[in-house]
Amino acid sequence: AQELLQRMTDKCFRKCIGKPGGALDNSEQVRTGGRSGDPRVCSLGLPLRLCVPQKCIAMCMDRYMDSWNTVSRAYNSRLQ
Amino acid sequence: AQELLQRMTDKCFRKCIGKPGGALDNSEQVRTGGRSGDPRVCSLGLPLRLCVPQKCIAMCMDRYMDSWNTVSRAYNSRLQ
Amino acid sequence: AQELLQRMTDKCFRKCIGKPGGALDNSEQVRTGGRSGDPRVCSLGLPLRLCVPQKCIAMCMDRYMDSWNTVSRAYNSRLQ
Amino acid sequence: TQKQRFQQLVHQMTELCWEKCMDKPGPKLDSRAETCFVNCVERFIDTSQFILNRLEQTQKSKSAFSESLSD
Amino acid sequence: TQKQRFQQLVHQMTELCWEKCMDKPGPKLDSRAETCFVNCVERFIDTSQFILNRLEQTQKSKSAFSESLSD
Amino acid sequence: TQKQRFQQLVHQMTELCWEKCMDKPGPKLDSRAETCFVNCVERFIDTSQFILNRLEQTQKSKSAFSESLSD
Repeated sequence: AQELLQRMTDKCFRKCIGKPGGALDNSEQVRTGGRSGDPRVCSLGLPLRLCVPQKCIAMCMDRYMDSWNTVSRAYNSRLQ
Repeated sequence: AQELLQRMTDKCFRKCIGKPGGALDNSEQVRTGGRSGDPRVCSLGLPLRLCVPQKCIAMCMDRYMDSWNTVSRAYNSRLQ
Repeated sequence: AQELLQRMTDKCFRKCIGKPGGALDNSEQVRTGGRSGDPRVCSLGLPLRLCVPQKCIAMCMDRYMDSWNTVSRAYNSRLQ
Repeated sequence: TQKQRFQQLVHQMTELCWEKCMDKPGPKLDSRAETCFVNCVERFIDTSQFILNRLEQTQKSKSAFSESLSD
Repeated sequence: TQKQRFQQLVHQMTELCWEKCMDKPGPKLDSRAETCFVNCVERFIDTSQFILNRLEQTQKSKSAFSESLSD
Repeated sequence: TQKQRFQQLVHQMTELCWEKCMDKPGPKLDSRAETCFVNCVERFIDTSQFILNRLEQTQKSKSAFSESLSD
């Protein structure tokens, strides 16, 4: 489970956050003040963990699970 | 040996099968029916394991071994 | 420390030596004779370990350490 | 140990954010790159937490996937 | 154990085939992507078996390489 | 062991130099590719040694970074 979680987080972070090789774009710099210990502000007034692009990450998670299941079934049927 | 095999399989799969970031192209979708447990058909009538682009994989294997040997020799001579 | 060293070497080698996916260019082929055990010649007459693009690697090391420290602080302040 | 897990995660985030934030290493870490690293860490932790929370909520309990989760 | 090796290989194939088959994750796994994943697994196993068989046949026994194989 | 560390480093260098030197594997390892591999190994070892030497010289002893170095 730990490994699956790590791989999924890595993949969905890459797919949903910022651009490969470039800086995070404006729409992703709404979170500030994190280093000084101040209460953090999210531009949409949502709780902290909702400041990420939720829809993208949720779809990415579901597709990663679908992929894992598809690969698992295909490998299983090949083994028989 | 296990690690060498894994690395070689990964590298030669990437070099010889499909395109990075895209779907597998038509010429590589000849294998079907694998999930239902049916006997699989290979369009060229070859045994199962021969349905991959053999020539590309064989060359890739040989070059990977050559590379491993070249690196090993270069590192060895540097250590002396 | 070992892991940090490995990651830094990998990153700075990729940034400073040769071109991704291509051959090493001319300016980097000054080192020769390494395989035969002969004394190696560096075109600039520098000691062996100085034949690499020192300035690039030194900056890369410093920036990697800065990055490690920045990430470490940001993560720490988030944990509190 | 706790310290090892902290350092392991710092290694992972440094590697990931290095790809995102560092194009060509220059003579110093400029403020734009530093902001990018801080944002990158914050977003990574946000993403991890969002994924963890959502996994706990959904608990798709019948799939081969969730069997693997319960190891 | 057998189950761990199975899961390890599923992790590896999922990662490799994700790169090949998943451009932008959409609201569902469409049939084109599903076919791509199934083909990807089949080809990966074909490739592994071809490599294993060929290695056994050639047995280039004099190289440093094959010494490493016999560890 | 010593032999394992040697092989581990050969694996790493082969992987890294494969990316740099091998575009499309051909019927044989041509001399251009072989030169590239040898140069790649030499430069990698040069880079490692340069980094090690410089780390020892600088010993930036007050940072969180160097604490991790002293584990």
